[in-house]
Amino acid sequence: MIPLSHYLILGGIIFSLGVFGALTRRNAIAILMSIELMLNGVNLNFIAFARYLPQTMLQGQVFAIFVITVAAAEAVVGLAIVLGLYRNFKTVNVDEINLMKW
Amino acid sequence: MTLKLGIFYFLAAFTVWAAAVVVLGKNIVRAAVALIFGFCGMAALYVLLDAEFLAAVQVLIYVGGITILLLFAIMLTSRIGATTARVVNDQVILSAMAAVGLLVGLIYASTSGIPAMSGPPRLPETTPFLGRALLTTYALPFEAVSVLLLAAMVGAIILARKE
Amino acid sequence: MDRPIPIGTTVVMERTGETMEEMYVNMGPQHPSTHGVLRLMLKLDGEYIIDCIPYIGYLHRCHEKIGENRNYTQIIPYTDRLDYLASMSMNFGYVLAVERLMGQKIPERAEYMRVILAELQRIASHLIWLGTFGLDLGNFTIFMYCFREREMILDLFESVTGQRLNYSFYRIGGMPMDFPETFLTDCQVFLTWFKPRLPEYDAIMTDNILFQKRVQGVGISPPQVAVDYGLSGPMLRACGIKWDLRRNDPYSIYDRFEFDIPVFDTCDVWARYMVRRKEMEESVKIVEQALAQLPPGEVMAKMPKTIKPPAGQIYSRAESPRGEIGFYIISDGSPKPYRYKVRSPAYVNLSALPEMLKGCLVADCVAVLGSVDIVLGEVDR
Amino acid sequence: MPKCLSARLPWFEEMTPEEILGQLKQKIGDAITQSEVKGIEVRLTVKPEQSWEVCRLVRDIGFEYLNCISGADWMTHLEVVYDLSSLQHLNKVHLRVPVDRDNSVVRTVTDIWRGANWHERECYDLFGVRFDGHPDLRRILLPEDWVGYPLRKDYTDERLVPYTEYGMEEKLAKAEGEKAAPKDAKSLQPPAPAKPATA
Amino acid sequence: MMTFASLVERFYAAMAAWGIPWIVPTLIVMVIVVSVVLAYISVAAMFMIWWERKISAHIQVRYGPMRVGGWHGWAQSIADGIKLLLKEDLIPAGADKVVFVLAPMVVFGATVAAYVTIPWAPGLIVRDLNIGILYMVSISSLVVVGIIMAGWSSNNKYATLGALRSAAQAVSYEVPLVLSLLGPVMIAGTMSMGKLVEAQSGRWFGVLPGWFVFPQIVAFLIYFTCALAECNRLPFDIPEAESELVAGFHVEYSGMRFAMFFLAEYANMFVVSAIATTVFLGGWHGPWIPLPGLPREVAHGLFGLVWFQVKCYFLIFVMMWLRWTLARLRVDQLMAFAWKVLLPISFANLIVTGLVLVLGKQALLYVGGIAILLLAAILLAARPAARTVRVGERT
Repeated sequence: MIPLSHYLILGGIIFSLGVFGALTRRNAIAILMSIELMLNGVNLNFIAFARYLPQTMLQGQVFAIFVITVAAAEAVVGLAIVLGLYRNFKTVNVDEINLMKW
Repeated sequence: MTLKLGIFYFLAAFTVWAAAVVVLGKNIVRAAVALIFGFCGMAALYVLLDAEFLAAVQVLIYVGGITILLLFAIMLTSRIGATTARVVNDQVILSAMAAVGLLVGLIYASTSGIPAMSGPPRLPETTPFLGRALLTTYALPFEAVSVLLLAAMVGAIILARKE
Repeated sequence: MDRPIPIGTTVVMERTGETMEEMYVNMGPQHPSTHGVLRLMLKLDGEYIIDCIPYIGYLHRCHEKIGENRNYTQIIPYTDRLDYLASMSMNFGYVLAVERLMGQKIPERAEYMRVILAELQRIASHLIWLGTFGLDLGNFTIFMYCFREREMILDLFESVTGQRLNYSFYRIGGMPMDFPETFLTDCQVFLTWFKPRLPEYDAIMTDNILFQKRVQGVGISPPQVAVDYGLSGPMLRACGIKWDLRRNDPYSIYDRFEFDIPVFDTCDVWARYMVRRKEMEESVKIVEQALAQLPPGEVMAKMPKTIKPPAGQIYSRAESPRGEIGFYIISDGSPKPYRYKVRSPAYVNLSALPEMLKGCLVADCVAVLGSVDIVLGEVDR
Repeated sequence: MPKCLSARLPWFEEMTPEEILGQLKQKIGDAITQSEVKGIEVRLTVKPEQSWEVCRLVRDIGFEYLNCISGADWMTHLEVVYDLSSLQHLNKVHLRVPVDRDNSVVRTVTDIWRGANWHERECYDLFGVRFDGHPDLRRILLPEDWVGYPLRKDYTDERLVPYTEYGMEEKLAKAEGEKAAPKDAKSLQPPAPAKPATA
Repeated sequence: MMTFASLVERFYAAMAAWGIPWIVPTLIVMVIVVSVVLAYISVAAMFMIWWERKISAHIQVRYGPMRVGGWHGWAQSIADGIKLLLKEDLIPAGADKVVFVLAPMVVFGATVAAYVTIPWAPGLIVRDLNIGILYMVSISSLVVVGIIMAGWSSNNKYATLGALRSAAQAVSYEVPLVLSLLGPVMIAGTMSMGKLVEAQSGRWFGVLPGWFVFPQIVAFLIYFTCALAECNRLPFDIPEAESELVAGFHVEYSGMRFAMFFLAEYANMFVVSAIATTVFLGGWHGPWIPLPGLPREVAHGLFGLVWFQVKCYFLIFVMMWLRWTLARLRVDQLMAFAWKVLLPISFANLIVTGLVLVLGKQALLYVGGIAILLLAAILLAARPAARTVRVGERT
């Protein structure tokens, strides 16, 4: 059987890659992608727990569904903001967007 | 049992490689394509964990919805065909250290104190159970999420609309 | 107007800093729906057209310079190549201009022959237009139906003139030969076959809700704009202005037939479609009446060996399927015209295209261009 | 659908070409050098300076439909010819504006009839008549880098093979008993026209 | 008809008896199954291409392919296939090579992956997943991602516009498609294709065959419209509208890659009509008689197979028939139609089905009230679309 810890390690790796991406990427859309990765890492852990801890009555999977919906909503609003940024600053490069008012 | 482990390692490697391309990829479109393959790898992992409903939902919503939205945004914002010279900003070393530190903490937490349990041989069909759970025990979060989605839709339309 | 930037691949776009908000797309010169070598430079905002600059001249053959070096009879084959989809009407307009200049009377039978052939040519030209218009909007079947009918007309023309596209059959002073015996019966057969086909076209195109949604309210040209640009033919009759040279400035023997002029007043692609669609029925009526009243007699008036019209100038106009075809001829008594100018309807109708395209989508641009019904041979001369 | 624009003058329908000519002469008589009525057509020759005013007046009088603007080369001078008509009646106006060959400039009429835009561009393209005030005066039929104005009578181009009518010229000359000047080698000079009829 | 499944068990037992580890037989079965499915797809696609040309020819009063291969040019599409194989396979300069090469594979792979849960005959199904219908819908949304990758990577303005349009069209039509499929799933109570078909075996009021199309006629129509948009068939074939965008996203493809796109389109058409047949038209149900030589189950299986193909190819015929008679919709009309008309109606259908299932008889008065309310809402929503906003109104 695949021990639970393998899944948790994999979830951790993907989560930390997402954190690294979110902190270092210059393109706003790439940051959104990294955030999606972080949420996916978390999802993996939830589903692993639901599979290995039968007493939790699949709460992990229910929570994973909620994470997916929230991720979708967050991606939509994030992209709308990026479009607004782009229309005013003509760039999506996060470093160049440092004015509070455009 | 080694077959399942073999499949797991292959899928894990594939997903981590895709995530790495997303994070470090030069061309933003290549990053989006890698993201798609990353999500498909995750869906395969969910099937390994007997969560096939979630695998299908993951493919349908993440790949069929969010990635198309991302590609849409990329086409609308970047000059077509432009590849950004510098991908990472100057605080790369600091954030790399923070990420590695986080990773070490997570690995320690996930290996120590968890007995090598194996859990039931095979979960029964999860979809009906999920459906019943969502509408009975988790009815309140279910309604809250629907309100959240509505708010997100309205907000996005207002933000993205051209004045 | 800043100098239009030559564009092609997206690499150029990168240099010029174009984004999806403001992009130049080049439709033509070889593009499936520009009906010939016309290049439309479209300035797009996403899917909406901000501005359109037509570039013509790819098919310019200095028709007028050649005209000045040919005598009057040698020009007839050149007029065929103007609007090659309706060459009978071009010959008719030119020959009419020269006869008016000379004040030449032609025999009755020749007049009737001219009207019959011109109206059959109008039906054939509208059939091609309907086929390619349907093709532009995605309906492939109508193209096949229209070409089936057009083949029958071309066979008729082949039996009369021996040619299928460029006939150069009209002569100054009448017609060179009479109809073959079989022509009258064949023509009758065609008319009886063609009349029930028109409701069939309606079933596929006119009553098709998808087609209606694509054409209604698109490519608006209000009457003031139409008159100001000097549009003519179906473009004018689609704006509620009842102006058809066959009725309002009657030439040849058109005043002997009764037929009505279809007029629609919604000024959009739908109105132009319906005008041409109804005109086919009218042309059938004219041909039937002309066949019935066809008088016997010879077909060619007595003409001098070399035609030398008296010195003078004339601007004569006739009704071609695309609009008012005008010939401005200055003659100085020599067998060659001193100055020979062709006023082509498609040239003028095309100049109003940018006006109609403002605010349309790329898909509308194709529909509007189809409804303007241009033929590049006539536009570029 | 409302009658067309020119319905401004109610009494207009019954006007005969002579009355129209009278109207024009009375309003702007000095600009008209020659005038004549031929059937339903009023023919005018107008001084280039006042050509715009005359066009303006002709338009107001009721000719709102511009059929065509064409150029003509009379060897001594160029000429811009306006053909106007109306959608209400059958009267026509044939306006000729002589322009000298070298700096041929005429004021544009695109602000009166927008349809004149492409006609004027073609006239510029083939005759070299510049229309000042034209929004976008570029060559329309010929490529941008074309040199010279082809429809002028004195346009020479090495690629232009002079058209010699096969045997027609000699036959004609013999038929009229050598009245015409003996033709030397088919030089490029165009045959001098008999007498350009400007009546 | 358990013969197919029992066959596989007997094969496993024999292998195990010889002491071969269980991994080998599963691999062999997997290889056989995949090759059978791929063979079926290519043969079916070839047939459909030829069939479409014959149908369009018949509609347009002409003959269609007649020469290649004798009777009615049956080998025409094979000849086309070979021609495409021999054609040069060029990658445009400046194209994003990796994504350019990957795109046709993603499109074809996704389409083939959807064949896993198609119930060909009673018991004859590659893998009866218990999320069958949801799996097929989500896999076919991968096709759209492939199209965007193709359009984007070929460095050509027309292809990019085509890719943008297909993305917008896919997002608009996936929602009503999934909702319209929920109706029958609610009635059957399961998402697995095999069980869905079994649930349609009874009779409605004794006379009508128990298919779901009768109670769910509205859902069927919505599904069929969305299916047309899903596989980019006219009147929704905007991504590769010849007259405007030359050839849409696959303008830069040639040779084998173009053949992949072409086959994927027809294979996708079959997938979509297979889902419709399974969910609405009662899969392999149909009158059958026991054949003399064979046991009852085998005969039932064969008839089931035939009935399934008949229904699928009838739906494909309707798709082809529509292609050659209707005109093409504009992008904004298409969007408005999806969001303002199809979506509200599919929601209404969902609510009504739920009420009828739960309340049974008293549902009628509830349904009546809600129907009136919804009709008012739809009529309000589907008011004739206001004229597209003009940039600077003219006189």
